[in-house]
Amino acid sequence: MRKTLGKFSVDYLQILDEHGVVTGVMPKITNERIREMYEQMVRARVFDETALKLQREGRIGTYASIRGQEASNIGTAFAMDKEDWLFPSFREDGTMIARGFPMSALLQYWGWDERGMAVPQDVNIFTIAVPVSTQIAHAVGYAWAMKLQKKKVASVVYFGDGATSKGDFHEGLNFAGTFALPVVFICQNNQWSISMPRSKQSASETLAQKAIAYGFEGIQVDGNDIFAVYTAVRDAVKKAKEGRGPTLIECFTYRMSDHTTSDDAKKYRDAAEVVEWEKKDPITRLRFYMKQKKMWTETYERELLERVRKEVDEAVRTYESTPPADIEDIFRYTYAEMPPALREQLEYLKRSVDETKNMGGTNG
Amino acid sequence: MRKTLGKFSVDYLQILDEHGVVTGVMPKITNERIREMYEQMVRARVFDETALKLQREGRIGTYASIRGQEASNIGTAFAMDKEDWLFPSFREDGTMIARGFPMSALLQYWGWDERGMAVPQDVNIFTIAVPVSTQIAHAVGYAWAMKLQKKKVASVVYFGDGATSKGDFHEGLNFAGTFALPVVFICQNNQWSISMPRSKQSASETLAQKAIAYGFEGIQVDGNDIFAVYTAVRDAVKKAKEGRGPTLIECFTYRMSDHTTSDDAKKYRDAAEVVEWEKKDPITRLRFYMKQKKMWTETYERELLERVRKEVDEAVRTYESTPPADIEDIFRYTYAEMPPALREQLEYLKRSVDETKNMGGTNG
Amino acid sequence: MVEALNIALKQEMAKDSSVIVLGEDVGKDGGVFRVTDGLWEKFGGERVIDTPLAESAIIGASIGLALGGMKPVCEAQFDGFSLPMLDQLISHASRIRWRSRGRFAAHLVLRFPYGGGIRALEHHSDSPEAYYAHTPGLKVVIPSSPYDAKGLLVSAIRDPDPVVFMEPKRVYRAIREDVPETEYTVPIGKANVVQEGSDITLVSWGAMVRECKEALALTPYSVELIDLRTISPMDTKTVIESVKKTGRAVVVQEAPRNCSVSAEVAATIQKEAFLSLKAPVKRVTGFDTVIPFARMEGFYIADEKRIAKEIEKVMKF
Amino acid sequence: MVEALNIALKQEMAKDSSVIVLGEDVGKDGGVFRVTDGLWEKFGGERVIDTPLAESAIIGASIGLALGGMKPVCEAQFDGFSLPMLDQLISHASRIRWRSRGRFAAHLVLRFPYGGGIRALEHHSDSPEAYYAHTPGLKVVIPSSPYDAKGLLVSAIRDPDPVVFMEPKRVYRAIREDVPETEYTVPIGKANVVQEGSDITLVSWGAMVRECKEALALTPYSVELIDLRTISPMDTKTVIESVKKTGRAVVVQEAPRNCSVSAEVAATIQKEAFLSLKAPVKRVTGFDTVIPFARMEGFYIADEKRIAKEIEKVMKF
Ligand SMILES: Cc1ncc(C[n+]2csc(CCOP(=O)(O)OP(=O)(O)O)c2C)c(N)n1
Ligand SMILES: Cc1ncc(C[n+]2csc(CCOP(=O)(O)OP(=O)(O)O)c2C)c(N)n1
Ligand SMILES: [Mg+2]
Ligand SMILES: [Mg+2]
Repeated sequence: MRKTLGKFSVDYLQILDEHGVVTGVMPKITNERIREMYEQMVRARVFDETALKLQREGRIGTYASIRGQEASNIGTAFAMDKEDWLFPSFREDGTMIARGFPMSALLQYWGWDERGMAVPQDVNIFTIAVPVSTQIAHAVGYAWAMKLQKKKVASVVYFGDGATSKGDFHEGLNFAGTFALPVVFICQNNQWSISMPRSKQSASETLAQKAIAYGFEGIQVDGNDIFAVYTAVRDAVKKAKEGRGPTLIECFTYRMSDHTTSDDAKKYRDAAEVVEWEKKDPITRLRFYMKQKKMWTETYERELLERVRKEVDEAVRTYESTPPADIEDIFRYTYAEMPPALREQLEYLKRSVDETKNMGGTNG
Repeated sequence: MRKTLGKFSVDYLQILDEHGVVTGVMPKITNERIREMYEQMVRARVFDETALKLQREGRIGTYASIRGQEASNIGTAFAMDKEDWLFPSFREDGTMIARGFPMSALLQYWGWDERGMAVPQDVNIFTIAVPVSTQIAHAVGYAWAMKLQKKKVASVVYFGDGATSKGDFHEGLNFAGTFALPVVFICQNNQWSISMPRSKQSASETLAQKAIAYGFEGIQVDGNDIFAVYTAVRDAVKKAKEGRGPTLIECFTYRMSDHTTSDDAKKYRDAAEVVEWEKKDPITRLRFYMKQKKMWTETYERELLERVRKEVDEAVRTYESTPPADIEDIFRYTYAEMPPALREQLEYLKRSVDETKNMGGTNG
Repeated sequence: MVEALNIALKQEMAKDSSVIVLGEDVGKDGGVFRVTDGLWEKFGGERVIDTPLAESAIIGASIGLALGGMKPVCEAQFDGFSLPMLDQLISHASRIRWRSRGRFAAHLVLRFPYGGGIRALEHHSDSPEAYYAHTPGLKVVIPSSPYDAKGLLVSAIRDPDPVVFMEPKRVYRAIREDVPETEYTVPIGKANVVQEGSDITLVSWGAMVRECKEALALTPYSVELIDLRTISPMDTKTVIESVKKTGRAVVVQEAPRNCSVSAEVAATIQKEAFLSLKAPVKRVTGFDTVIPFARMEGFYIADEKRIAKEIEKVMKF
Repeated sequence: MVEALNIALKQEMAKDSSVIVLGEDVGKDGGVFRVTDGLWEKFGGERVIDTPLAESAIIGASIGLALGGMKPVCEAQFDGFSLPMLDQLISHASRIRWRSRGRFAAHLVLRFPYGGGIRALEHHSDSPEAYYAHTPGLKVVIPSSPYDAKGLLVSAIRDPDPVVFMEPKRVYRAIREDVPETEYTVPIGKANVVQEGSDITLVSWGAMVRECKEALALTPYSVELIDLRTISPMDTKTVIESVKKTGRAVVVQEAPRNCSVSAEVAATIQKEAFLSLKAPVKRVTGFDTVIPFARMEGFYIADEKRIAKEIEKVMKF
């Protein structure tokens, strides 16, 4: 006897196509809100361009550009409620900024200064996670805490296409499914994991279908369409808070830049591919839409750009005028209270800096 | 626009139902071969009963019983070719024995003596893996080596239902899918992971469907039906060797005993459940079938049991008459060649045993 | 010791509703060593949680749980199965306070049974404390007696830093002593002078403290026995002061030797008590091999005789 | 050093068709530091394999590949991302020979760039050698120069035991020296006396050897500088003999101090050269904190001045 035990499927959602034409059901949002979305996307782009420039000038360190992923970045930020928590990877500067993370602090973080990750108290964002996929379990645990405390709060966690190959992805999603936790898993499938194309990352046809392994829904959305991203995340956040468990959302998007400023994508990626994706730009697309709806004019754009550039410049100034940390800062947060052994090491270092000050060389 | 991107399904296979009635397509095997299967299942059961008895008598240590899982254990052994490699977890004593692993060595392994895991040269079995799921990557790597060397050899790797929750499962299956490796993944879903019922291990309706996440086929089989197990594994081994990639086979079976001899299942498991599964016993079932086909008589059974018991008793004698290892054995296999530091430690230990010999106490 | 730990968990859970227990088989089953026995019945499945079999997610989720205001006490079933947790422990639990400049913290406990001597299977007898002790930001605590186990576990649960709490399974049931019903704590970061002495300092922790105590009866010398209790950050002061007094030291551990805790103790002593030392600090340790199965294990783990003999050798140096 | 490593890989791959390279971005991209540059073009995608992003499977599969007769040289992209490999390394790679009584072995190399000093992101500047060195059955090799890098990597690839080969990324391109085109090996398990001296022994490895060399110019004393080259199993003989001659020792490392390699060196020296020691062995190490970002990193990693100063203090003890 051979019989079918179960049938599964995975869907795709697009609302705004690359020409700015509405192909699906628009979410219920005001024009005001759409303009805010547009503004945040533009802010993200300007921040990104500035960061790239600062990096080239040696004013910040290695930086991971979000260019091309603004819809996936910003759509989510708008779909979350104030009380929800964001667990970013390292390619969500846009989301973080839209959720209130200071741009100057982000620059500080990318600018070799850990004090940039001192997330402000009123900002519900966890520290950027550099080890791929490791943040997933944190989001799951946070959601679990909320569920145990009967608070209506969702965790939203970001990761890339490469991240889906790691054990942490699997264990985290399985926990979330098993305990029906209020988590939204957002995979920014930007088609590349450094030099690895999506097709070589996994033989699964979509990443969204990986949710089938955990008994909850997965969906692929046009990740360059902010309305699709917004709708899918909004639904998932709602579902999460209503106790109906987690969702995996694959945002099908594209990494327009190199992996980071340390990378050179020309080594492994066909330039033609980038040109193709350029046409699907998430900002251009929304602009098309807004133009049709008479929500966009050249003046609006100019004023917006001017305002945003000022803000970003201001953030750069704040970052660059931050006084250096003191030596104690290296030791201060290792434990809640500094243990004697560590205090001795601190004292030693202070002494050592002193003793060697006049010897010439690189330190101090 | 919302559209369906992909559709998936997962099948179930049964050939011999619990009453010994053929409900599906019998594999093409001779009666001779069926009798061998039966014999190996009986041998596995006798070995298991003996091991449990030895453990109770303090003659071996903690032991993981395979009772109830004989069809899953033995079906696979018959579906593999001589050149294929088995990567066991710790609940495949039956498979190992059927593939030529000496019973006395197995007893030695469970009997606190690592020399039992010195797999004989002509036996294609890797060491028992105690850390759950870790053997999966080894099987994947071995299959990969075979593929690179263009050898027609498959890896067959065993693990439990609990094992599917671990990151190693995910990473291993994803590698196998991505590189289309000749591996057969056998999940013995015996419904329990120590005290965790299958339903709490994952929200996925079946374990077989987890293969969808890796882009290859998963199938659930009646794990107490040796013909279903044999058929599925045979097909998968063939497919693997023909370069058509991996398969995940979920053997739906049951752990009739405690998790190990250190466990007491009464603490968490309903006795009624065990009684229900007793009716589905894999050996009884095959016996029903053979009786119908006039392949089984009481005399046959008696002679078989007698022969197998003798063999097992002989294995116990071999095990128990093995002379103890020497001290050097602790150090010998840490590196291919013993480094000076380790040699010093060995010399120290020898000296120390000598020096303390006459002090009374526990050692030496 | 199992009972003492069980009581500590019960008392802290009763007192603080944010304390939860999670791990494999910690619920109905009460843990494979019964340390969490009865908790599920008392506090229910929301606070005593059986998880899927995934150690990395257990610790990773515990980090998230801690962020969300819970105080997770999570369990690895055995020493060997704490290893899949290393990445989350090193990359995150230990660093989150540091990385977030104090904004976030991993207020959690990871507890697990460790060490040999119970005739166990492979990967069930390891002593991995050095991996944890080498990781800045973690606290590593190992009790040697039921009394300490209870008091230290309570301290660990209340400690705002991530604590790796390793339980010497060999003495889980072997050492019996009356433990006060009432609430008390044993402080983290303080070593315990088990017995004062003037000839030689004997430093150990965990199950080996028992062998050290037994060795005292086999040696004619006046031994000062120190139980570290907290492996990291270590109370070097107590150790150094003792060696300054005695001028001699032996460090005893079960773990392999290379880059181990005993190396840290010896390195610290020779540095800080150099002028007092009358003999080199001697380390009595496991060997740099896998710990063997039960039939040979007795050769691997130092017994009281080996310890007594080494004391004698150091005294006669 | 990048080039020297690249040549070593090329030569060994050309010589032995069972040698393969696998890891994240090691193929077309040539590795994020270009250590595997050109290999993919030369040996093809079957021998230079880009894997999915999964470190544990990279090492786990390498174990299987080794069983199947290949000699995998696998890469972790950075120090911090070698941590997900710890479980497979400790539980399996290091033990398979032992567990199978010599029947199976993990003939493989795990190489990765490690350490600070390149102004990198978080988790990209760690020095985790102690975790590996504490694990019996692993060999841990760290070159300090291009010449050594080539010769040691060749030895590592040929070594039948699992070798963790850590590459000090700070000197990947900073140290330039001519490396013979011809094939040669530098033996594993032997320390290198970089400079002979009579006043004091300076022990180090990896990138810190450069700082040690620079310190020589800042100190008036006759320093014997030893580069360990192999961290485990360690060549203690060379170190001990040196200290027996000089009577003084300083150990320099970048990693955090607690239970580190420098602890092992110090503990061994005080034990084996006790009567020769005129001063305690001094450890100059990273601190027991996370290594800070670039702006503060210079305080964390000892520079030549700090080393010279410590030499002076030990001399004046
Ligand atoms: C565990 C781990 N391994 C390796 C790396 C190095 N690394 C950084 S990003 C990256 C690729 C990530 O790809 P993906 O998940 O698709 O995210 P993307 O960078 O495309 O946003 C790699 C390999 C890392 N950060 N963490
Ligand atoms: C990594 C790891 N964690 C925990 C354990 C302890 N343990 C041994 S078997 C087991 C349950 C395994 O369940 P399953 O995979 O279903 O296999 P079964 O025992 O049912 O055959 C556990 C938790 C282990 N061996 N390895
Ligand atoms: Mg990507
Ligand atoms: Mg099971």
